[in-house]
Amino acid sequence: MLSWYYLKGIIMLAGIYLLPVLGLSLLTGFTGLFSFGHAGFMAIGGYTTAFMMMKLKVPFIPAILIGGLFAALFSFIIGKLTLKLKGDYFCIATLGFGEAIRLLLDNIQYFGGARGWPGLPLKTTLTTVIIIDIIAVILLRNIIRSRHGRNMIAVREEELASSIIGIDTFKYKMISLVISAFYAGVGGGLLGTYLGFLQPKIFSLTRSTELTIIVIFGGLGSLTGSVVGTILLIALPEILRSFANWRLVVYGVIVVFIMIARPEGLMGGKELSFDIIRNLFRKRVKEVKAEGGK
Amino acid sequence: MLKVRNLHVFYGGIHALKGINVEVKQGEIVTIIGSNGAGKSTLLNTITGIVKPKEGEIFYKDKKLSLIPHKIVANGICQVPEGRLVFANLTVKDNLLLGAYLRKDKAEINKDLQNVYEIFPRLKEREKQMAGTLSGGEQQMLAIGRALMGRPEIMLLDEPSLGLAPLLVDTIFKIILDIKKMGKTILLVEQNAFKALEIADRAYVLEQGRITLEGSAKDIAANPKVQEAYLGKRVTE
Amino acid sequence: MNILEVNGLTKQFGGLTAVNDVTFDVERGSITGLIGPNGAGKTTIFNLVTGVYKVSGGKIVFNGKEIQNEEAYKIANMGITRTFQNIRLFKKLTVYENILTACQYNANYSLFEAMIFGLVPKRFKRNSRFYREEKQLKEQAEELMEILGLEDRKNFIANNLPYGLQRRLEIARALALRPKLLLLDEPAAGMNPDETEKLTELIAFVRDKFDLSVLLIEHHMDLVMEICDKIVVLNFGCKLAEGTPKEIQQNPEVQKAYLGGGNNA
Amino acid sequence: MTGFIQQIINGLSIGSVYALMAVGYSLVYSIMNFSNFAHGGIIMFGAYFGFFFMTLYKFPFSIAFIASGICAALMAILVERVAYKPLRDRRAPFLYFIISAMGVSIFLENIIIATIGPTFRTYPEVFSTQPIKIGNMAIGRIDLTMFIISAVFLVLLIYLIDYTKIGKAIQATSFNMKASALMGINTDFIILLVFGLGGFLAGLAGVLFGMKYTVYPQIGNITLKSFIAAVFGGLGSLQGAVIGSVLLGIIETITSGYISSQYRDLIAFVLLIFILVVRPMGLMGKVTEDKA
Amino acid sequence: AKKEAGDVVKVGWIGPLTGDQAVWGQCESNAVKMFFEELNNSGGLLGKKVEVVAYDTRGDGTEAVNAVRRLTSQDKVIAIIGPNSSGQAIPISSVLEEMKVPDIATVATNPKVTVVDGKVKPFNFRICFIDPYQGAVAAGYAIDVLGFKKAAILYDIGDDYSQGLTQYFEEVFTKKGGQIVAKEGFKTGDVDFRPQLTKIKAANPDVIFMPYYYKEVALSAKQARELGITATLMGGDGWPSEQLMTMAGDAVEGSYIINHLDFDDPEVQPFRNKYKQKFGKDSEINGYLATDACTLLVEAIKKANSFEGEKIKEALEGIEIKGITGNIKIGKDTHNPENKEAAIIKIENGKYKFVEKYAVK
Ligand SMILES: Nc1ncnc2c1ncn2[C@@H]1O[C@H](COP(=O)(O)OP(=O)(O)OP(=O)(O)O)[C@@H](O)[C@H]1O
Ligand SMILES: Nc1ncnc2c1ncn2[C@@H]1O[C@H](COP(=O)(O)OP(=O)(O)OP(=O)(O)O)[C@@H](O)[C@H]1O
Ligand SMILES: [Mg+2]
Ligand SMILES: [Mg+2]
Repeated sequence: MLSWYYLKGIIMLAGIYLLPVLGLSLLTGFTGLFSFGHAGFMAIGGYTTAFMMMKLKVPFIPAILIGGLFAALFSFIIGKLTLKLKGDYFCIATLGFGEAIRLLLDNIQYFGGARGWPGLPLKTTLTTVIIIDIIAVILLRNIIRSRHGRNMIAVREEELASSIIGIDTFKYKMISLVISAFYAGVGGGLLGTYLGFLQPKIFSLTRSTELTIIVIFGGLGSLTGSVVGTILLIALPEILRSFANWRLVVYGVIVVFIMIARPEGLMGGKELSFDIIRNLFRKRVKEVKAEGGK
Repeated sequence: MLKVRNLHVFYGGIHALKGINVEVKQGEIVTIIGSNGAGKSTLLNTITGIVKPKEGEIFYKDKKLSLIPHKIVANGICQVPEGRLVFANLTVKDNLLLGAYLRKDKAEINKDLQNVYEIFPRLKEREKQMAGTLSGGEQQMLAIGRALMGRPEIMLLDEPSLGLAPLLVDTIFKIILDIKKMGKTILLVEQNAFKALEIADRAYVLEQGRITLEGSAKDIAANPKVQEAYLGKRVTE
Repeated sequence: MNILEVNGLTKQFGGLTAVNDVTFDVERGSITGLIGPNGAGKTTIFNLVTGVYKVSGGKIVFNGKEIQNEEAYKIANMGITRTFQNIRLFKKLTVYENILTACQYNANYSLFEAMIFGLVPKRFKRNSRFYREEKQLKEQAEELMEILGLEDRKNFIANNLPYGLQRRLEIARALALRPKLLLLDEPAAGMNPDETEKLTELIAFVRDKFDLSVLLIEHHMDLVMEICDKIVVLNFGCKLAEGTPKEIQQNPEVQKAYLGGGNNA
Repeated sequence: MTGFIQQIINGLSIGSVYALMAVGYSLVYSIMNFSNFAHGGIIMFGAYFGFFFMTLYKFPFSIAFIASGICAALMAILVERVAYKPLRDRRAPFLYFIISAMGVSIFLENIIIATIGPTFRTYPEVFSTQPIKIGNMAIGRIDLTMFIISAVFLVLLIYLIDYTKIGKAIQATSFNMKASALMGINTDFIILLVFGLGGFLAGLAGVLFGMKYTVYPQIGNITLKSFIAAVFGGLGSLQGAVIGSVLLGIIETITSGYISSQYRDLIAFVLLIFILVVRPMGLMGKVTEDKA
Repeated sequence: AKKEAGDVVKVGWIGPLTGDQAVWGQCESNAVKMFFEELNNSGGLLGKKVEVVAYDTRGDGTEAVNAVRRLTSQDKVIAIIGPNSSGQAIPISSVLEEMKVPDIATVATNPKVTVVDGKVKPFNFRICFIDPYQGAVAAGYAIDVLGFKKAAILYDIGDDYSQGLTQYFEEVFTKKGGQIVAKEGFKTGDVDFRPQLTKIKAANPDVIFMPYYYKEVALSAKQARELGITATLMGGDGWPSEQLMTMAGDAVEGSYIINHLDFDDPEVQPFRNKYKQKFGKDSEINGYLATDACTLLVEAIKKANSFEGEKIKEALEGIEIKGITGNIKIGKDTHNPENKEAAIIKIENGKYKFVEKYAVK
């Protein structure tokens, strides 16, 4: 019924968006900083990747990594300036950054300006996306489960108390921001080589807010939530495709509904960890064995 | 005056109050003692409608009490909450005036304000300071002063002596007695059980959500179990 | 030998001088009490020592090193930590997570190591620093929970703990840093006499076990008088008196400003 | 020179557009402590209300104007009930409110597109489009109206919040609902009042925008600028919102006029970040040291 | 709808049904549906009925890719009409090539929609003229016919169409000896243009080129007049709409527009009336072009006598039809309509008045 080709497209897109979402999940969900500018980091990653591949003939994988690094570098500068800001102030500063990047790209004719940059090599495949996603999830999980991740969570929970137990709160906010920008940058690179085309319009404020919606929809402080949230919210508009004009009406209703019904998001800070799966599996195996033993 | 019947309160899965019966008569001081987490604050919060009970009823002057906080307050029930909860973004004076939010008699309000300043001169000094920057004890004074501004008929005090200097602790208990003399009724939750039992008429002992003892304050104070568990060795000596 | 020396410390908020030219010191291994009426400036001194506020004047010397105006986390890493008068736990984390987070001070593995060794089979990572230290941290956290009697609440969310246990948890979290100087801001607030008694024992025990010096703010006089080696009294931001518990109890000025005439609990 | 003065006039006029939105937004912010991203949606509805009142029902302007304000107020209240109250009851953190608000704003924009369609609509002429001319310079009549309305409401709101009992109750509620309820404040009513007031202002703004520009489903998007302006001025401060708005308006025009219109927003954003670095609480925001 | 492979074929349409371009998308989708409804009523196509599957893209490139993936693989459409912008039309080309389904874009005017690096994209076609052409026509007409020497440009920085027209207008106008005295930008979504216009006023141009859509045209034209600017205004195919007149009123009086057709041409009237009758409002320019795209597709299918994508594609190359927007011949190497003459329209007494057909020399 569902064609694989179509499904594959959605999976790839979800896989690509998973990267910025994961990054934002670290930043918002685990460190408690709210960003409306992650589409900007995606744009930097995307355009850098394109530049590397098209103009400098750098191969695909190094090019997207450089894209990520470039986004990280930008985030470092932005962070230096704005990480001391609180709550909504930081949020508006990131929003400003995202919009500024887009405006800049609109004006840079070397990259095609607002008319976009067509003809990028179509390098993103399902396999690359899935491999990169798995690596990304594992690395992030490792960070979160380490003292560094715990420090970020502490910063989210109570900044003053964190510094009193010796956590350099600024540094951990910075680490979190830089990693999340790196992820977003790589995501941008993959998006460019998936579409074969880049245009500043793609990285609009709406995109940034979509990313944030996904993170919170999935549940703050839950990687599993981010993964599930990405898949659902990328697929949702597709599922609603036949609603035509009513599509986004329904989308809006669903977002509000989830927030009201499950204000902690889908996963609400809980993880479906490997251990749980393993345990479930073991239990099954044991049960089977026990039954077999009878 | 105030009757609590078979009250059950849950926080999610936690059964905090397990069928409580408490009664407070007009003009008396009733104290509730119990260790940390016994459910004392929960009881007060339920009376003022901040927490909704799962089961049970509360009667005030023989009428069933509404569940909506501001209506309860309008009946003349006032709480000095745990953790003070002063309005950090408002000045000391504004905090006090908000205590009299439901009152309309301007002249009387002003009189009460001066009254509070008399009891706590510190507050007068800090009239214009933002309440959030007050020291802990100053905030406690403010919270009590704010409650007094409401001219309640019955006052629920949740650990009023918390964080106060010894000198002030004495003052507070004196004030409580003064309030009683004004014909008001008081339900007092205190960790300083020694002092509380000294001024109270009757007392309840709350343990893990259940009332385990009740009686006149004197009897309770004399109860060896209470002496050991709540009064520390000072009394047992 | 003094672990902390406070010299001419002053702090102003706008026109208000909350701490005015205060000088005192804390002897290594001692428990020093800091008492005074409400609003005398006790908490403000804690905030200055731990780097939460910038000082307006004066010096703070810790272990022979000037630390005034140093960043809070750096001061913490030098070995000073504290509890808060208005409890500030990581509210949504469990008891165990609260302590484990604070233990981070005792580990050195890098972010990179964490990324690499986080999810590899045990036999490969057994010798890694990440694995060793992480194991150690967990043991430390367990140990601290046990010492402070929190082990049966291991998986409780901090915010849902009763007040008294929240205070204990704050102490546990502070101890996780292996501090040299521990500042306790009204640790017995909200405890009944019996619990206060237990806390008194705990503080003494902890001092010996972890080889600490303690600076303590408290309004429970029985606690203060029982365990303090020395007491500093503040009034209106200035030092009013300093001495042994006996001396302080008998000081008429202190009685007038703070203790009151009656037999206080 | 006339060019420069004209640019300042342009800036003031754009600034008052921002201000009209920012005041309502800031009012809600000051009590709920979250950015109500549905504010733009309410403005848009206000514009449509006014349009239909005037064209379909032939209301005279003044009545249509007030009626739109009231309808928008009711809508804002409805939004509060449906999308925020359940969250409030569960004491959800502010992030969730923001997402809920975004959901609402997506819904509002698209329900218009889906039902009455995306076409642009033009108000019948009420104010003369002929600007008031002073020498070589032009001041639009609607601009002047907007400027006056935002100034009047600013004064009224500041009076309400700083000098009346209900205002204190609003401030108290914004800080701590539990404690406010214990003072006998009907917090639910206070919140409805604030949303109602915010909505009313949004409705008026909507009508004026509709007249000045046109009516279309995305007209609410300009609120983004007013959010930024409010941050400029210091969040939650009504004076700040207005000052920030006027400032942003002038910065924008001066940049367009004398530096580069292509990079206008870029420069405005850089300036925003610069101001925030120097004054992290915005221009009028209060800096309070964290009391430990 | 039941999928009877036997007697129904599907044609896809993509474009914005929501978002800020919904006005144009909804009009296109209406026109396409109306076209095929009529076709079905008059016997269908090669004996089969045509079903239109229309998907929303919000005007977003990524969504366009999803929609085209769904159309080509799941709905198995034989061809696609739309989208309305280059940002959507460019990224879908790889999918089209992979699935071998031809697409006729309606108003995607960037040259790179059909040709990149000198190579034509096999499955991308379009029915409209391209940016260089339109920009050049406008510049040529302004300088050669109207005799303007000093031009100002106000354009939407964030919009590809607007940037495209601006670039070519500027190029041609300066090459012909004219002078660009001011070039000001705004950002998509802006509603106030007075700062830019004040600056333009100071430069005192003969003509202001406004290459964007009519909503912004109405606003900027009105504001220009308020500021006392009297220069002639000129624009491209983003202008023509019945709405423009109601929105802008006197402000656009005397302006010149580069359009695809003459609205008063008798051959245009049947469509114009039918649309208005059916949907209760006037069609946007997109409706005319979408209808021509449909005609083009139908003719190609007839010519190929097949519903196979590759055959249709071959038939499209070089095909010649007579549409409502004029004679259209699709170039084999460009996939663009060739030698399509632009219609110069002047606004007089609140009406679009056809002046002449014009091509730059
Ligand atoms: N918001 C809450 N969510 C979950 N559990 C709660 C909540 N508030 C209180 N509890 C639990 O309910 C029980 C009773 O708490 P309560 O605050 O009423 O105790 P208390 O007697 O006032 O203690 P204390 O002397 O520490 O103030 C405790 O076990 C506490 O953990
Ligand atoms: N951030 C601040 N801004 C303005 N004033 C402040 C600030 N912090 C403290 N103060 C004032 O400084 C004085 C000292 O406060 P501090 O908190 O140190 O008192 P304290 O001795 O700890 O009292 P308590 O025993 O009641 O906790 C108080 O009068 C308080 O109002
Ligand atoms: Mg309590
Ligand atoms: Mg203190």
